[in-house]
Amino acid sequence: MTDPTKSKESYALFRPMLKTRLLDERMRKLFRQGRFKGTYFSAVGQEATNVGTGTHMREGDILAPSHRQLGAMVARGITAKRVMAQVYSKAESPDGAQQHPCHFGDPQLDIVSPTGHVAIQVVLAAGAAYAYLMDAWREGKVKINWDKEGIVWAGNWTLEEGHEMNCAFSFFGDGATAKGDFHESLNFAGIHKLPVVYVCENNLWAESAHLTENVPTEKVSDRAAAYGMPGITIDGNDIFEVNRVVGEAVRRARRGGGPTLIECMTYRWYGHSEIDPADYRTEEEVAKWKERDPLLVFRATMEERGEWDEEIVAKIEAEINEEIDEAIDWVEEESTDPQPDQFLDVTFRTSSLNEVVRREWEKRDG
Amino acid sequence: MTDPTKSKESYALFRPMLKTRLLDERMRKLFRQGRFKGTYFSAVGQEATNVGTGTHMREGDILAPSHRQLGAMVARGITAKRVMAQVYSKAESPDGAQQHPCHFGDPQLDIVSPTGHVAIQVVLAAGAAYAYLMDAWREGKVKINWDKEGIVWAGNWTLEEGHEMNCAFSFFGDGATAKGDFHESLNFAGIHKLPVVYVCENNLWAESAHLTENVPTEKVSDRAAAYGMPGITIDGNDIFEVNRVVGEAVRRARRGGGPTLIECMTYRWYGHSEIDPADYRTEEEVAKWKERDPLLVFRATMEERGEWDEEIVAKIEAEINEEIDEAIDWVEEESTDPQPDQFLDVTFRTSSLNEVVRREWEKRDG
Amino acid sequence: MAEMTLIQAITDTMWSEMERDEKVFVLGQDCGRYGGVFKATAWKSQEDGSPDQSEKMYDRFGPLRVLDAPLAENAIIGGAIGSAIAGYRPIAEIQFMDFIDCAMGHIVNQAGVMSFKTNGSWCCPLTIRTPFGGDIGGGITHSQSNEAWFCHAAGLIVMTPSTVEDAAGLLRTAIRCDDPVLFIEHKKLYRSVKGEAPTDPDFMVPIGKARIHQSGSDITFVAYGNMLIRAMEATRILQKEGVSVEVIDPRTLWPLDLDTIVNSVCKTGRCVVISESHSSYGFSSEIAARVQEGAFWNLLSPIRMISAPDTPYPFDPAMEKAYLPSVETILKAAKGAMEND
Amino acid sequence: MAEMTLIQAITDTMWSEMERDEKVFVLGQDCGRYGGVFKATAWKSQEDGSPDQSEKMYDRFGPLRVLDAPLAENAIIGGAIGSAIAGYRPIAEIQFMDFIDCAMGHIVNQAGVMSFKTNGSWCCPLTIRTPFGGDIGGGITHSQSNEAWFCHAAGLIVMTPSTVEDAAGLLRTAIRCDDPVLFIEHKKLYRSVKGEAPTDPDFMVPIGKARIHQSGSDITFVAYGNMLIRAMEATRILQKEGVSVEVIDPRTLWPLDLDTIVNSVCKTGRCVVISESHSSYGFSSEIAARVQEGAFWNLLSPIRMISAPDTPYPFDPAMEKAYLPSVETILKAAKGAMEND
Ligand SMILES: Cc1ncc(C[n+]2csc(CCOP(=O)(O)OP(=O)(O)O)c2C)c(N)n1
Ligand SMILES: Cc1ncc(C[n+]2csc(CCOP(=O)(O)OP(=O)(O)O)c2C)c(N)n1
Ligand SMILES: [Mg+2]
Ligand SMILES: [Mg+2]
Repeated sequence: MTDPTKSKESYALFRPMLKTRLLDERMRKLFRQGRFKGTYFSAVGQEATNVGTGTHMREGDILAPSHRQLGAMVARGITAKRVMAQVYSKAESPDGAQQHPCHFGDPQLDIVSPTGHVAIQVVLAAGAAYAYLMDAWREGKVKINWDKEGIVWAGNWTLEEGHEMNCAFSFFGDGATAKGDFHESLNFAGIHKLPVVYVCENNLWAESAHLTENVPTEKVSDRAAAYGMPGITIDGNDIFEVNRVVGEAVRRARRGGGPTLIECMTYRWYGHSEIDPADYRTEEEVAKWKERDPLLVFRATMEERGEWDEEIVAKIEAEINEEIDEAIDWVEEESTDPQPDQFLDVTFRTSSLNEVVRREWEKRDG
Repeated sequence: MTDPTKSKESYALFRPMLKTRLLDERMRKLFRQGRFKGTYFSAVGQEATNVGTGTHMREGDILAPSHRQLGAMVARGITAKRVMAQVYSKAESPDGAQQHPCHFGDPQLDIVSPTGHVAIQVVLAAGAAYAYLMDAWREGKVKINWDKEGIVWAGNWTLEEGHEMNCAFSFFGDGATAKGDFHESLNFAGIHKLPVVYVCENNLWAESAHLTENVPTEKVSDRAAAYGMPGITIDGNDIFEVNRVVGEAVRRARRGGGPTLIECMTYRWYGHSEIDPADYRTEEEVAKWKERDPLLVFRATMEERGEWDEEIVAKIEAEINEEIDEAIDWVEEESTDPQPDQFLDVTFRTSSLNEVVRREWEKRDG
Repeated sequence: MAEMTLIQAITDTMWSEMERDEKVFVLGQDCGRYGGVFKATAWKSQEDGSPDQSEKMYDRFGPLRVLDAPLAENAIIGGAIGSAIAGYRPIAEIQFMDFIDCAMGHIVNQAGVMSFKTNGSWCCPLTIRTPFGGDIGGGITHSQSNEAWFCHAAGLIVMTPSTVEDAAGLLRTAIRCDDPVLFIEHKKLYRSVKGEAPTDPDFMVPIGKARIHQSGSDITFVAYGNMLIRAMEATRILQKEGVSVEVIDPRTLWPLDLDTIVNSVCKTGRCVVISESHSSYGFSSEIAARVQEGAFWNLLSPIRMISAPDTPYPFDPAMEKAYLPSVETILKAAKGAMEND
Repeated sequence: MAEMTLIQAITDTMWSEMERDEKVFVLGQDCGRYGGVFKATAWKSQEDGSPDQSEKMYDRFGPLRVLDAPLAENAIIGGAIGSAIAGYRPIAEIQFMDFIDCAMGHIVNQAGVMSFKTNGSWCCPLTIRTPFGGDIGGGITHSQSNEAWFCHAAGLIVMTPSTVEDAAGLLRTAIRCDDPVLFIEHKKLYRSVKGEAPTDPDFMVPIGKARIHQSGSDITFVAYGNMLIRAMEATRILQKEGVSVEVIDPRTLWPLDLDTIVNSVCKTGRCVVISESHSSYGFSSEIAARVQEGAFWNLLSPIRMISAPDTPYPFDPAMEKAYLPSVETILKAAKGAMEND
């Protein structure tokens, strides 16, 4: 009585979610074993929000994550190898080992790495979305609806029926919503009805700051009213709900219906980063959220539907572990270290400018 | 049948409103005659909002205006002389002629001059309000209400019955609400329930930008929902309404009830500054708003009440004109020019540091 | 080969680049319907070099490509960067350079690091145009010259034109450049500097190549913007007194064309650097430091550094006059240098 | 007279100033319950100089005076300024100096101009504490040294301690100063630098007074923060080779104690400036420019400027090593200077 199509779709959500979890837990372990440097930002507990969103991305859509979006990247298709290369600071890393292991993206997949400034990349997403609107307009798919004096048009345009735009995906935490960048981005997107989906992962904490120290409203989604866009709060640990709600928002955005702010209630199981003991939270709170483990929520739904299949799950798990094991073997044994001076050649696209910085450096240390 | 008390109060509102108007129109004229330099930001049309708010200020309350709040300052007690000294860049100016004629305040009256960066001073108001909360707390008037784990308290405190705090007054335009500073200020004030009143003068335009190009919602006051504070939109040209609504907000703030965002619908009759032809607006729009002249609205109400008294009005007008005439005579004939090098002595309170910059300058030009 | 103002050359260059490449677009406060507070995004020139007021840039290219941006510098710069990584070539206007501090994070830590943080996979073809400088009665926040901040950062090119030809050539280079460029325009020069505009629609001035504004053999002046104009005035006076001055306009402030500057000082043995920004940690110090490094053995006297004081910019006209380096200031410094004191 | 870490001296100084003056308060992200990400606002020291973990600053002074501020740098700095004009003496922490660009407008165009724009009627007794510098594996946005921006501005004092004594003395000066101070703390020095803390609860180090970290006669090194540590390492090596080095820590970066620096170079004739910020328009250039001006006739060779490249800060440990000036870099420069090349 399981609906195989449905089931198949569900496992298509489950696989990246499990991959995210396994990869994440493995990286935590590797970091604690001292096998790579920097620190590690675990996103364990937040997989459903990330994967449920990430699976709606298409080629050409930009993903602007913050520092805890492994799941969205996995859903977008990042490989375990790329991720390992990243945290191990290898030459094969998406950023060539230039950035911090935990601020990453993947240019090959249109994922912009965050620089480290919380909320900055939220603005970038609106800018990309503005570009998508211009794309459609240049293709003649956008009609501007002027007011009768011909002065006002902002946000007042119609997309040709049937046309779909690219969509920008912006992720950020509850804390990030206190930043002016958050405001300027959502305001801009609201004004022009840009195709962007704002996903706030409300995990109740911003480092040691409690939600109430950054957000004066009951819900983060209450902020949407300030931007004339729909705001909704959902169970961020239920991948089916995330997938459905985000899916609707993405469809609306692509079809010219404007942006949406989606607040996903979720939780990070561990510290802000691996060096944070996270002793500002109560044990009860952590325990309560662990019960709402996105993987367990998925399983419960599937069991209810009679679609939970141990065999499929075991197979998926084995495949993922194999990919991860391979990636670790590769990164520890076969990957290459970056050239210590390679950063001198990538600051500019204009190569003569890189030569300027290199010459200065060679004068110093050459 | 007129209630003399009522009438007296009304004229106490009318006087600063008329003074603002007459002073403003006079300065426009003086500028156009080339009698002072820089430019002039007229606030004609916006007097009711300013005066209706400004009359609620008490000593010790900070006023953080933007660039169009002559009326609030007049209500606070700034003299025509001080204002003339300011626009004529005289030594007697509140800023010693250091700042632009049109970015002004008055330290003697706790009015912070805006630096020129739109919305920056909105944040400053929240900071002053936080200081007022600390004042009350240091005096033992504030009780913090912890949650049961003793972790969360933000915004959750009680003021001793009967105690009143100072209140910060923040003014800004519709355009300013697009800035991140606006967000960070209201968010901070919302989190801690700070005693601050935010008055947005929505005059439909930000230089040449139409309201819809800065504000994606129907009303600016819709933004209040994002900060857990009340938001209200009122007729900014009706001084009675402004006075009443702001009064309630100020009382609430002083008594620990937190901040309010008040949107006053109003209009600037002239260009952004005197050098702006303001040809981005329709004549109909300007005409429509001139009909809603705050002075006419006042008169209509008073006539309705049977309290309009030509004699009182004429007397007030004559007194004001006398003050203005005197101020102009004084500024043009008796005031003193600033020392060209005096700016070298006021950058720091620490005098040895001013000596550093002076020595460097003397080496250059001495 | 029409004679036109510097600002007109800026408008014309944007216009021609927008005609050429539909990925080029403009955004900024009041840039659209209003044509910009300085009218830089208003009208292209007609035959005689004056603006053709029959059609605004906004009307020619439409409201999406000449965007009246919100009063939000982070949205303008951050948004422009987002559009750049999505394939566009934004020209973002910051209405006055004084307000650029609002978007500092996006410029330095997003635009400037884009190529670096993608190991060169992506780039950020962003041009930020902004008017800088004083001598126009603007007061504290309409007169600043904060370019040194961006020169002391990574991944940003900083340039400024002081002639009509350079306005066209440098701005075209900036727009076509795949890296972020901060293009600063001196307000005082907008309409006071006039000249023949280049006719070649592909005319470009290379990055990092100074212009020898005038050749000479006794002393080298280094300056840009309004201070270049003052340096030229001082030069004319000195010339009459028999002093031969070489005047160098670096044009790009990062990277600097140190070869040209150092070679000049090696020849003249004396150097005066003039800048209207704050004296500490600015352009004058940078040039002096590099020149002493490169021309040490040829220096006949210490390099003179002339700048504005480390105070905010005053409004009062007499104060403004005292604040800015004057022609007399330059003459005094030059004479000091000539006397080898 | 306990031996303690540099960061402990910072905490102790804040603590003692908060005890002394109830208008002094602290705000910043994670500063309260958490005690700061570096624990600078956590515990005061006990007799032996180690932290007394029985009571946090938050518990001692209460949640209003040790405020867990929102993730909003403009609210932190702008709010602190507002509280300052309402009579308080805020100590605002920016978690990493890299993020200070977010609040640039408030620092430069509100704090820095407060006295000026009120013609001296008001002042802005604000202290901004922020950790800067690299060599801790922080990558692009946890390693920056952007202090030169604030030195190239108006109305701001910039200082940094490199010894425990200076940490206490400078920070107390900053807190008691009526003008805004940017107080930058090198992350690498927090726990690696140890020393005796001054016992005098009013111990202060004057603004604009350099510390001669070591006297010498052949060559002058100028450096602060982690580069001072490296300069001292190089000094020890050179000393063994018979070269006598004078090492100067300017302590205040604006205003600079040029007298001390210039006098030293007049004596030694040679100068190497070492800084870990970007090479262009930074500290090294500033010092070189001023020294050539003041000590021109005594200079035996060009002043050497050593800095980091004009690229973003790389993460990979080998890259980070290549990025920062090393002891070898300093030795090479010193040898060049000694050989009068
Ligand atoms: C502009 C800026 N300020 C401060 C920080 C330091 N910081 C890094 S992450 C973080 C908390 C982020 O909280 P939230 O947005 O809720 O995301 P979460 O970590 O919970 O996923 C802070 C304060 C930063 N990176 N950037
Ligand atoms: C940060 C900043 N950006 C841009 C400007 C230029 N500017 C000055 S006033 C103004 C419009 C302000 O509009 P609004 O807030 O509605 O106030 P109004 O002038 O209508 O009273 C602009 C864009 C500025 N002063 N500061
Ligand atoms: Mg969070
Ligand atoms: Mg307005």
